[in-house]
Amino acid sequence: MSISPEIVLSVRNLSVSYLAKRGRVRAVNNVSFDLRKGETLALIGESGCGKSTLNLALIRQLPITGSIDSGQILYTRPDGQTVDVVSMRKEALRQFLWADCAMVFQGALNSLNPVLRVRDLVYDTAKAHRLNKAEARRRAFELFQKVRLDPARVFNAYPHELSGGMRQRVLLALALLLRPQIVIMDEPTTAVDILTQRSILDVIEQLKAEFGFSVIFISHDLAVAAEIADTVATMYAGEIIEIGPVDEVFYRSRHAYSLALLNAAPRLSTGQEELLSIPGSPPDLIEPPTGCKFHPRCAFAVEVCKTTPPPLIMPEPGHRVACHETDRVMAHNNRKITT
Amino acid sequence: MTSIPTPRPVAAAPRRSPGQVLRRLWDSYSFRVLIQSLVTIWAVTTFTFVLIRLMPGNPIQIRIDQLMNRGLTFEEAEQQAANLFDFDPDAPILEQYVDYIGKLARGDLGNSILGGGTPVNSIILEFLPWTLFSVGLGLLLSFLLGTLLGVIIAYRRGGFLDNFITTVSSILYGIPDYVIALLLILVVGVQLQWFQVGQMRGAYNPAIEPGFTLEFIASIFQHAILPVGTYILSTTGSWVLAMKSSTLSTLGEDFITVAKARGLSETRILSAYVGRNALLPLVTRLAISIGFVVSGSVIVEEFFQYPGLGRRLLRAITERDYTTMQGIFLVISISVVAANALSDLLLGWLDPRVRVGKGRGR
Amino acid sequence: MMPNTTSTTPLIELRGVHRQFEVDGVVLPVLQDINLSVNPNEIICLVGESGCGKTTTGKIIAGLLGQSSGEVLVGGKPREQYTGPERSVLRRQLQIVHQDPFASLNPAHTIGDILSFPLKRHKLVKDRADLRRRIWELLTLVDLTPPGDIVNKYPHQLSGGQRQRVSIARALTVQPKLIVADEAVSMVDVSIRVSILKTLHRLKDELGLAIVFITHDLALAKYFAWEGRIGVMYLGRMVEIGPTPDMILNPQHPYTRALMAAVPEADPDITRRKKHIELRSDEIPRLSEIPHGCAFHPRCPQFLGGKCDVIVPPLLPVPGVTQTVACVNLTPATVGD
Amino acid sequence: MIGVSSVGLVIGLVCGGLALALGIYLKQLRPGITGFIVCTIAGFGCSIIGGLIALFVMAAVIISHAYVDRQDPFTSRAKLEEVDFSETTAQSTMRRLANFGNTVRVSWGALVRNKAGFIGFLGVTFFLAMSAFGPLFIEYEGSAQFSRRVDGARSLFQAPSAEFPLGLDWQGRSVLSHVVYGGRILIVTSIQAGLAATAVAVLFGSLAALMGGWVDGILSALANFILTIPQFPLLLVLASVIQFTDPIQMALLFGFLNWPTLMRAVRAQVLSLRERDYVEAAFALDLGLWHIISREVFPNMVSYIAVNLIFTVRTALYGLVALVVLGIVPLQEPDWGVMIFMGRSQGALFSQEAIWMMLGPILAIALFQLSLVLFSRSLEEVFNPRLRSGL
Repeated sequence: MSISPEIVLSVRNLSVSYLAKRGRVRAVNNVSFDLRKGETLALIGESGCGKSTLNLALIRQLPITGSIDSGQILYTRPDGQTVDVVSMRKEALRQFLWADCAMVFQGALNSLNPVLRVRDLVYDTAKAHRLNKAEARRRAFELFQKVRLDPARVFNAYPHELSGGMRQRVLLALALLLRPQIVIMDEPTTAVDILTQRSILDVIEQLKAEFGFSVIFISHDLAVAAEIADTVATMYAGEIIEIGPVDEVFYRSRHAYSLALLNAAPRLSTGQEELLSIPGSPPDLIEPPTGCKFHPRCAFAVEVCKTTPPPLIMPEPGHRVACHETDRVMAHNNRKITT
Repeated sequence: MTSIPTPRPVAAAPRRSPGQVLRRLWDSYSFRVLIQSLVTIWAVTTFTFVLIRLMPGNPIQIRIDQLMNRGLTFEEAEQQAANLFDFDPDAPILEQYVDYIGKLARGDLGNSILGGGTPVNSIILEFLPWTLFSVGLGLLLSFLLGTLLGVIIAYRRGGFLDNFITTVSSILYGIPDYVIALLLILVVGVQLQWFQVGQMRGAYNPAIEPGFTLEFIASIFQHAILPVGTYILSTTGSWVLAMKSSTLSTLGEDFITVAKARGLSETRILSAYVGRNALLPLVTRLAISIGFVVSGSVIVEEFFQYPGLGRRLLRAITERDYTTMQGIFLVISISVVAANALSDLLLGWLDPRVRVGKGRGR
Repeated sequence: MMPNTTSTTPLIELRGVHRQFEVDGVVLPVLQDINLSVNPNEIICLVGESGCGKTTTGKIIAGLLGQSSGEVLVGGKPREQYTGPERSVLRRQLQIVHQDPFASLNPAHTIGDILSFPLKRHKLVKDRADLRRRIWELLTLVDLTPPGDIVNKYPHQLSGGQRQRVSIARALTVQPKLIVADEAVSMVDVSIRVSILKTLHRLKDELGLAIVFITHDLALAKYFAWEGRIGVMYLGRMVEIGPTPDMILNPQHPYTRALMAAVPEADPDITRRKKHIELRSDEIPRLSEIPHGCAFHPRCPQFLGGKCDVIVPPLLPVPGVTQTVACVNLTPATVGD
Repeated sequence: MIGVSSVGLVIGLVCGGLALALGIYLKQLRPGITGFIVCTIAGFGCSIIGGLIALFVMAAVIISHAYVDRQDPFTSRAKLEEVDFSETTAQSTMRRLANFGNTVRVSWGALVRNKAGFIGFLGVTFFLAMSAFGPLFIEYEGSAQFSRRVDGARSLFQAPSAEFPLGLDWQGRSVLSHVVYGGRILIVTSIQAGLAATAVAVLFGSLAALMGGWVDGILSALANFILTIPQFPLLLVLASVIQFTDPIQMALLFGFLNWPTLMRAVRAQVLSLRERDYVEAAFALDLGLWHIISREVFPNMVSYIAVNLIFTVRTALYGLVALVVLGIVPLQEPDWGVMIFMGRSQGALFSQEAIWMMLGPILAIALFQLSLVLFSRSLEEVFNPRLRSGL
């Protein structure tokens, strides 16, 4: 399979499952997407939709009970060579991680080892990837400055001495230490305050412009996705049910679930608005509903939705959607581009 | 979400600030630990003092009766008994207390009632080293063995090794140490005949001249091996179980996943990320256990006829040698207080979060 | 019953309320000089970042915390003056719904039990049949239908959204006049959130409840309190309060403006065209080191040296707008002292 | 507290009969028969207390079996107007009993599922049953049996044989009889000690946490102080000074020495529970302090308290035996500790026949302690409310 040159990561038919007491949980099901150089892909969905599992699968850090059942994660090195992360051996994987694909987790306090100073975190990372100490220190100082931290103070601090926003920025700087091509961000702004979130979003934007890395941004917050994503993928019950350019998904969403999510999200500056809730609750991933997994909660569901899983179709170039009733959904979308 | 860590109403804890300097000093973690320990030691001292005085029957009277039973006249017995006691039981209690504290402050624990009035200090100096050696060695070895096994089975969770070691640890944890001691005697002493348990008394073979010779050291170890073995068998289980659960909870932390995602080498993750964090709670437990080393295990020392402080305490108790009893008891208590303080300081040193200055957000 | 409860007297009024906590020997002024009144059947949203004191305000309103100084008037009378059965009645009029759906219900009891405790304790039902009918009604009221599916379940058998509804039903057992909803929907999924808010709205209309809605999510506050008021808090003080549409569309205080500008919106076009306000500092000061003068001055883009860092601005009406604002640059009346 | 008597048998049969009758009345024959057996045994072994407790629990279980298909108006899917909510007191009581019985069944299921815990449970039950029913089968031999001396033997010791399964001691008495009778006072005293310590700990811990202020200060300081003094040496000193004669005094002493650990834990637990949202909601609903302690806080601490109760029982048993073995307290036969003490003083350790005199009590102590540990490990699951499902 050939991959067009600007694609850095191509996920093909990835399926991940967990072994639970009641049975096998199909947390990620047949997921495919491409990530281009410099692109920001936002994965949005509610809790339990599989977005965090997908994220852990991408860096092969699933817990013991989880496993990748099938699929490929094709990574294209800067030199053009393509490798499959799924079949990487231990040492190769260790080298791939952080140097090529780094990560910013949510809950920054728990992401930093409480007994080590920030400088030890930097040096550990450098040492694992054969970066010399002086260079690591120089880069760290430079990055701390870029993420608006006082390098001298932060470098020697313990994690608990930093505020939540500062820790999140330390992680961001640490992620860029080895100049990776891909940075996966898992809800990096969820636990922080509005103004801190603003400054982190701005910093991400600025760093992206400077270093040109690609971002996979995982969030349940549609607003943040709307702001920073180039491409948006909506996940439901372990599947990507719609993926496309941000304007396509927000203004011409063709999946009933994407539309329902948008209709449930309040916007600040639009004045009074009517919001619609989605009835029911997320499906059981051990025994998911037949047909389209969203049909029991869907306002557009027809008979075929209960029996047949919808195929993935591509109504526009770059916009793929798995829904039987795309046209009706499309007609109901009353969100217009405000220009 | 407002994050005010465990707020306490101001009214509940009124505190006057006597001065900026004192306040600053009080803020210092080590200083507070030190003061608290001193207060506790004072309380223990007073407690032992009161305990001895509360004992039924006048100890001098009991002693006089004993001496008279040996055929002495009352006057002789009274004279002899009074010489043995450093305190006059008929003096006002406060006076006695001041006298007692004063002597203690000079490091004088008084003289033993029995055995010709040997100073309690020298009794303690004679018996303490053997307890420190045997229990300390046992504690050290069981801690090392237990934490090592704990980490290993936490990493191989659910495997055969995990099930096996966890089961064995639970069993060892459940059985009292004296039962283990008896079983040891029965198995290696009586059945296998590896040791002449019946003939092994004391800490070394009296036929060997004490000195820094191979023979002497071998004898010491030969005599200590069964008590030490008992300590190891009876305490390793709890270290294994504690380390396993501590490691498991550390392994579930986000920073371990992040460390793996950063591509760190396994050894670095194991040492600085898993190991250090998992050991933190155990190190405090270890420090506290060190305090109990001094008291040794009375019963194990008694069973193996090992000349430790615990066994000496038992002798003092059965002989009603009150001053020795009081002295040993005090030393034991002080060592526990000291160990508690040590554990607090150690934790402050190992865990940067404890060192936190006041008023910092968490 | 409570005296003087006409529609003109506020249900509850905070006058110059201060509240401090002592943590490890350091006194933290969590709330300073809060003046706020809640009228019957009104919605007030308290918004602000973590540590701004909104939850503490909510707990003081609900009667779960006392004030360190200042006055809390309920029905026009200081709360401390209520005694005996009157006090109990008063207590029940003010209820709270918590944030965490997994911590707000006791795992040891069934939903039916949880609802029956207050009904039985305060003799709000005649007999057993009445009790059961009432529980059934309450569950229906919070849209947990059919009630028969819920009533004998334990909390762990329900979803997060269902538990929050049970929390609301529990608060309704004692027929409160005011409910403090402390981040009541921030831990449930987007899709469930709206329906819970709609239930709360309906309850407000049907039962004449007043709701104090505490949230950090401005868009949610706007949606929920469009016909009510929003109060913005910063480091223990109210910095601006006013009718929701004006607060959202025409914010006055520099902090409110910064917040409104900083919030991303679920609309790519709007959110990308928003003008952000650069603050002079990204760091929020600790509660133990609240800056002198206006607490916002180290970060405020409109900072005036010698004024903002000296004067603690009182909350005053601003000419020409409906809000009251605590900013010396907007309320000229304060200059001079 | 433990031990068979003819009155106990009558009580047991009456309770069992009631359970059986209930089972037949509700057409639940199998749980009825189970109830009959359990109640009879409990009544026989532990007299009125055991019988009534067993009857109550088994009645609830039998009712819960009968109640499975009963349509409660609560679970109806009909409309409000169509539902008849009236319920007689009898019906309501039955429903509550059924709920309790259901909880018992779920807990029993959890206990059975946990292998190690169930083994521990069986072990504990075995020792309790041995103490209670052993006297039915084995006669206690208190005085020396010189007639049993084997020709040519130097002592009365004997290795196990068909007649004496655990051998004979230095006076030619059956070791088995001493093992069977020797645990009774030990077990009862340790349980009393555990109950005493737990009661004090729960009381002080809750008081300290709920009242705060100086009450908290004094109680916590006291607990910390007692913890500072090494327990076993203190026990030795106190026991030698006070010279106990009555087992209940020993129980109280152990209670006094063992409450601090649990008290601190209870205090911490109550403090954290007090911060829980549902407790705060109960305050807002003005449900009263007693309701909050008994219905909101306590149910969530049961497993915790039970585990600690067992822990204290173990500590007390350890100390009781150790004191006897060291000869600190007066010896009173029959007692496992006395057997070990006599074994040591009679030199039983060093001869093949004599070892059996010690092996019996050693294994009894070890196995009983081990059973307690294993059993306590599973208690958390047994009391976990999350396993419950409403009726």
